[in-house]
Amino acid sequence: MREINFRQALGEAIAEEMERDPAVFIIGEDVGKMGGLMGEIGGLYDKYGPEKVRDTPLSEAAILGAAIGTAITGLRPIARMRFCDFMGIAWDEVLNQMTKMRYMFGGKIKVPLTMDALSGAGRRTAAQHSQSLEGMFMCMPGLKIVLPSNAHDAKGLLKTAIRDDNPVLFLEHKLLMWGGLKSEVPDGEYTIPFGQAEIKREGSDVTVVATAAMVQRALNAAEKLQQEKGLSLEIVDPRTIVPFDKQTVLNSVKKTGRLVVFTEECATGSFAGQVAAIVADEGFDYLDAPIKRVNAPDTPVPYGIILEDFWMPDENNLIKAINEITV
Amino acid sequence: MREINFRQALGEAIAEEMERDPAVFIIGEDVGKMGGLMGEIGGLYDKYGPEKVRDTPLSEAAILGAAIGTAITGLRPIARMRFCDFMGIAWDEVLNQMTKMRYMFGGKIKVPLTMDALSGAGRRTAAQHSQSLEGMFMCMPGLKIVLPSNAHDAKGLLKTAIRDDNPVLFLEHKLLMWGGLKSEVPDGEYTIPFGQAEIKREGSDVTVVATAAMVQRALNAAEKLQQEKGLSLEIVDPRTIVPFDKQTVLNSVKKTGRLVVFTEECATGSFAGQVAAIVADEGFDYLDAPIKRVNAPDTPVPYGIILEDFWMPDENNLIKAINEITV
Amino acid sequence: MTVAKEKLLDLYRTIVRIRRFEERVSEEFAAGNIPGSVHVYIGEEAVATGAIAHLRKDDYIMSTHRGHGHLIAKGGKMNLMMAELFAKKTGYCLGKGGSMHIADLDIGMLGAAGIVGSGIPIATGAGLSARMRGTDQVTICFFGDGASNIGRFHEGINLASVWKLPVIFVCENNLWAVSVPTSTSLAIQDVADRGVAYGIPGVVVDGQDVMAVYEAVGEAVTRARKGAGPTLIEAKTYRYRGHFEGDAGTYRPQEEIEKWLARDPLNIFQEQLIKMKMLTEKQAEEIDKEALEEVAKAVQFAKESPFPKPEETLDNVYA
Amino acid sequence: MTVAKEKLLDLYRTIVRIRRFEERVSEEFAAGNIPGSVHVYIGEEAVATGAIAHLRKDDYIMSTHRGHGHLIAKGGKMNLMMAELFAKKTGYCLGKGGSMHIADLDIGMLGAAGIVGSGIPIATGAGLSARMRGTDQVTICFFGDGASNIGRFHEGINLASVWKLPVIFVCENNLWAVSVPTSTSLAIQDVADRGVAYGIPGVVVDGQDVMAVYEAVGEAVTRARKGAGPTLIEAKTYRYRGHFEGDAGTYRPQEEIEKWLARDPLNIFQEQLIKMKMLTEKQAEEIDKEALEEVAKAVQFAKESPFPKPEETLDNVYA
Ligand SMILES: Cc1ncc(C[n+]2csc(CCOP(=O)(O)OP(=O)(O)O)c2C)c(N)n1
Ligand SMILES: Cc1ncc(C[n+]2csc(CCOP(=O)(O)OP(=O)(O)O)c2C)c(N)n1
Ligand SMILES: [Mg+2]
Ligand SMILES: [Mg+2]
Repeated sequence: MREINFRQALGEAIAEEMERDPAVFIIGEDVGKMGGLMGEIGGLYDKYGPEKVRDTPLSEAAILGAAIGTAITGLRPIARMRFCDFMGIAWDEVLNQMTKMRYMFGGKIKVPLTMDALSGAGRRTAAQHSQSLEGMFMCMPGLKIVLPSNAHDAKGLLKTAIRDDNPVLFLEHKLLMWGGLKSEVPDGEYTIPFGQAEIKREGSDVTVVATAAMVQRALNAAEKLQQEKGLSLEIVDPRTIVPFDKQTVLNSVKKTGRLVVFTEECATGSFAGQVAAIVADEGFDYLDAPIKRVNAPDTPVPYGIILEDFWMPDENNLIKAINEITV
Repeated sequence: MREINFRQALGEAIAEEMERDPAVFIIGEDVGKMGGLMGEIGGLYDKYGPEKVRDTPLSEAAILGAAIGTAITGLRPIARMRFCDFMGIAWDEVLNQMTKMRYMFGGKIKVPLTMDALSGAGRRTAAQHSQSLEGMFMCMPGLKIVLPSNAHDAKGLLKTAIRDDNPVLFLEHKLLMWGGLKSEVPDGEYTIPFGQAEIKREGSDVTVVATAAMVQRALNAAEKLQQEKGLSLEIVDPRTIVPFDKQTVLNSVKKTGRLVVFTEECATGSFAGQVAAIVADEGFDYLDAPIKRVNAPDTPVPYGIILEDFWMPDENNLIKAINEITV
Repeated sequence: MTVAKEKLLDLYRTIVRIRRFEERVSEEFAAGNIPGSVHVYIGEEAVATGAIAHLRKDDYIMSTHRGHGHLIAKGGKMNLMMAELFAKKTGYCLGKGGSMHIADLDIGMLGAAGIVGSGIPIATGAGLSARMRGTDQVTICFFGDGASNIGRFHEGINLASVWKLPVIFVCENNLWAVSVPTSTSLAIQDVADRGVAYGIPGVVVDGQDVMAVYEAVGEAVTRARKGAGPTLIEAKTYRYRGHFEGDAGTYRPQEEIEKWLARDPLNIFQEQLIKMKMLTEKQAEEIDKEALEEVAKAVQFAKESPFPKPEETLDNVYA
Repeated sequence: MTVAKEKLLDLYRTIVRIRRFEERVSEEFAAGNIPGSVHVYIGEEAVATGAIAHLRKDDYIMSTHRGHGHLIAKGGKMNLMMAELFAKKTGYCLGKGGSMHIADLDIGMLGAAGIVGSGIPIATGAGLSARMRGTDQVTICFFGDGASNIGRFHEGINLASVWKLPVIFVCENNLWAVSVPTSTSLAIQDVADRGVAYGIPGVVVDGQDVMAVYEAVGEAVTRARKGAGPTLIEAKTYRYRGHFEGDAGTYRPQEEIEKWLARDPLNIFQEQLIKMKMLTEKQAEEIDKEALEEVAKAVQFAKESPFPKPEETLDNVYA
């Protein structure tokens, strides 16, 4: 099968959906001639022109507000927000508008709007360009949140996002966007449904729920622990955190009796905490050990290699946590 | 001892702190002649005039941005944000500015800034004026969050907030602000330190962690269960959720073996989930039963009495959860 | 400007209907039949009436927290509105939205707004949508003087302007944002002057005069429909009651209130029409009676309608 | 306007120092010594140089993501800057902030800004603070043409205007916000015209000409210091390099780049001073040499400085 990287996956998904459905268009900063910060949607401007690939003034509230206005009147915008950190500028559009309109208006409206944004640390871009905000976005009923961990999933999930009739936030981890790692993808069209976790590695001793860039790190740790200790990790990747496929996680914990949630977020207010809380209730009887969360510390993301590497959760942090519950 | 209600507590705390420290001032909409939405700071405008009780144009980003600018240059603003829902307009000021400046600038700056805002449902004001957003604010390291449950605590905690050298969000639940319930308070000055939970009722069978308006409902349920079933609930009120006094909760769970977290938030992304996650890790060995969370459903807050009452967690929801883990 | 008699009577009917609806809302609120908070439009009716008169059913409007008048003028149904205010299942939003959150997509009403100013960029998006779908629909976006100070005013109008979108931004300047007067929240006399910042026309109009509003918005609609871009119109008006029902509004000077009461938009329009011999006193009475009946029926409908079932709370989050 | 020779030489030293610092930053970035992303100020140096020349040490400036020049002009230390860029413990922010987040409260530099436009309302607050503390400090707030389209531009300047605060808003219009030209992001020629929306003066100035900037900002500073309120100044300028180091900037037309290269602010100022006989070529060479030495020392300092310890990640969240 052919192989593509994360960036290509993104570009292909958007290109295919624009081809398929004339209602789909792109709005955001530097989406035109520049083709996105890394040229990831290069070519679309040449193909569709400035009417459908719309470079905007620097005004995130206007971008999302306008996207909402088009979504409720028959179009399907893809609003490219660049760094998810910038969405603070347009928070009300997400918090109080797109996610609440359908409910407030008694279900008589739909808001088919996809937002994509870079997320996560690892590029040394410090506190205002490195956050993982999924835990914060998760607090808004009405929003679906996609957090892919590889190119294959990214493509299939982004296509599903664009076809969804609800607001969807698609987060692209920087290490995946800049990293060259490739996945096999089918030549033809495929989509991946929301709310279906994937078991990235089967195992029997400990369940590790991991997201985005942490999935690869979890796989690395699993390999290491298998070889060094004969310990068998099961790695579960939720892929969408809203909706969240809790059943796959519960089934896994039922089998392993142990859970570590491994995400790149500040510990407080994290998706990881949410997973732990669910299992501490609905999976309590399966548990043989405390539920561990391996996250970043409750600090802004620091600049520089040394501090940021310390800040980011990694294989060692994960292994340490696993050791604590498997001795 | 004399008794005051929540609104008076708020007014007294601000008045006393303005009297004590000339650097303290008020900025926000309708803080002047109107004295706040409910006249809760009435009198201060007459006393201090428009220089220190500053009515602003309708522009929340400017209010918080300006407050930050004064805070880093020697003043101690109290920014009155009215409904916490409106803070989406000024989210970046909270998310990326006030809470990150000290860290980004290597500790060489301080941001002594208090924000207060109404929170919670119960006033039939629908989706955009009724949210409990503490779970969302909790995701920002650098912010302290106060969530008082009665007038006595409110006064002491607000004074501590104003004296704190960090950004503090002080949330006023509407049912407390509009409710007439009074607390005994000392005549003289008192403050309440952050990060100290208070056990509002001692008990031995089940620990209930409750916040804000849910504390009174928990106390009601405790009374009922005591009388009807001889069940003894211990009600723990964290009072500040950042910093969070986890030790008091863990100690309580150690005693009772059972935990229910009872807060008025959408279940997903809640402070309640965070508490559950902490106990599922650090208090795992104390637990005799699944950790229950009693929260609102994952929907926007609906309008009207019937739907909103269904949406808000209440004594019955709590009792039901307790029954599930005490049969 | 000459306007056909039937059109003028339509406008008159609209202004009367808004006034009577709002008066009744105020009463029903006081009687405890409407929960939550309600902002009535009394005193400002000429703006919605004159502006929306130019729109087709498929054109859009974006409303505010003070939105009943806009909806009525656009063709909204009073019974569904009143039922919504009463939190009944038969209301526009199944009783889930209330006064600040009514929308009616079927007639192009894109929603009221509990967050001040939130509608401005969304209206820009509606304009963009019309352009991209190749229709000649226009959008009128209403907002207050208070909203003209919020960031989204700037972002939303700038975007509409650089893309020359068919949106008319109508600022209802009633001199107050709750207790804060425009004299302390803007350093300029006219919000309309802000059009300069976006290279679009800024027009000041007497918001108590239906005909004046009609004329000014007419030009802007023509401009928008032919693709020449947005206009910023400022209607100088006044709210006759407190900011919300229950607000005594004591922060406002009595002389100011009286001055504006003397320029009641309903009286002004009635006098104009009578003078123009387009309306007789008898006709006026009939129109008033019809409006009162329509309102009474709406209240009856609301009262007799069932409440939603508690579990309906859980519906309608996702499509 | 006559300016003392020593002052002119100071300004010349400043513009040279900024240029040489930025050139070196660009090299060090290319060499892999500076992580993250860096936006250099080459081509725009006349703006910071001419504007900040009016400020006292206790006056404030608010900077941007393209902030090195502002900091140097305000008296920032190159070695602490370079160490910060190198992510060293000896840097301005202990290596925690990097290029986009340097502040130096001791000299009134309130911070760079990773979020475009975030500094505008904060600068308004600094102005408010000066007023409330009874000082005559002024604040200069820098931002780009891109930032002039963001909501906080509107909110922040409006507030400064209604309160007549001592803040000078300096828009560095370099014609581009990354790949988006002002011609598609504003429907007006001059950002300065936006002053109309706030009832404050709006002034356009040649941002390649130190003396022109000096003169325009001088008036605004005088106005601010005497309590007459804010001014909006637009300096027309150009960035000579890509948006960030590593951006080839291919979206910009070559003729445009060449046109602006021909108006290099450093050359222009040098020629002016030589013509005015305030500077000799020899002096110019010396100043250049000194600047290069200062930069070299800063790099050496940065290179020799220790990195922070990993655990220091956990410090400095709360006071
Ligand atoms: C963003 C935001 N800030 C504050 C409020 C509270 N609020 C509701 S209406 C209002 C005043 C609005 O003034 P204006 O825009 O002039 O409209 P008017 O009420 O005068 O019609 C305020 C401050 C809000 N709903 N949203
Ligand atoms: C709120 C926000 N949106 C987008 C960005 C990404 N970004 C960084 S700089 C920039 C362009 C800024 O343009 P301008 O204000 O003109 O400053 P210049 O870079 O030209 O000096 C953009 C879009 C950001 N940092 N913050
Ligand atoms: Mg108003
Ligand atoms: Mg620029």
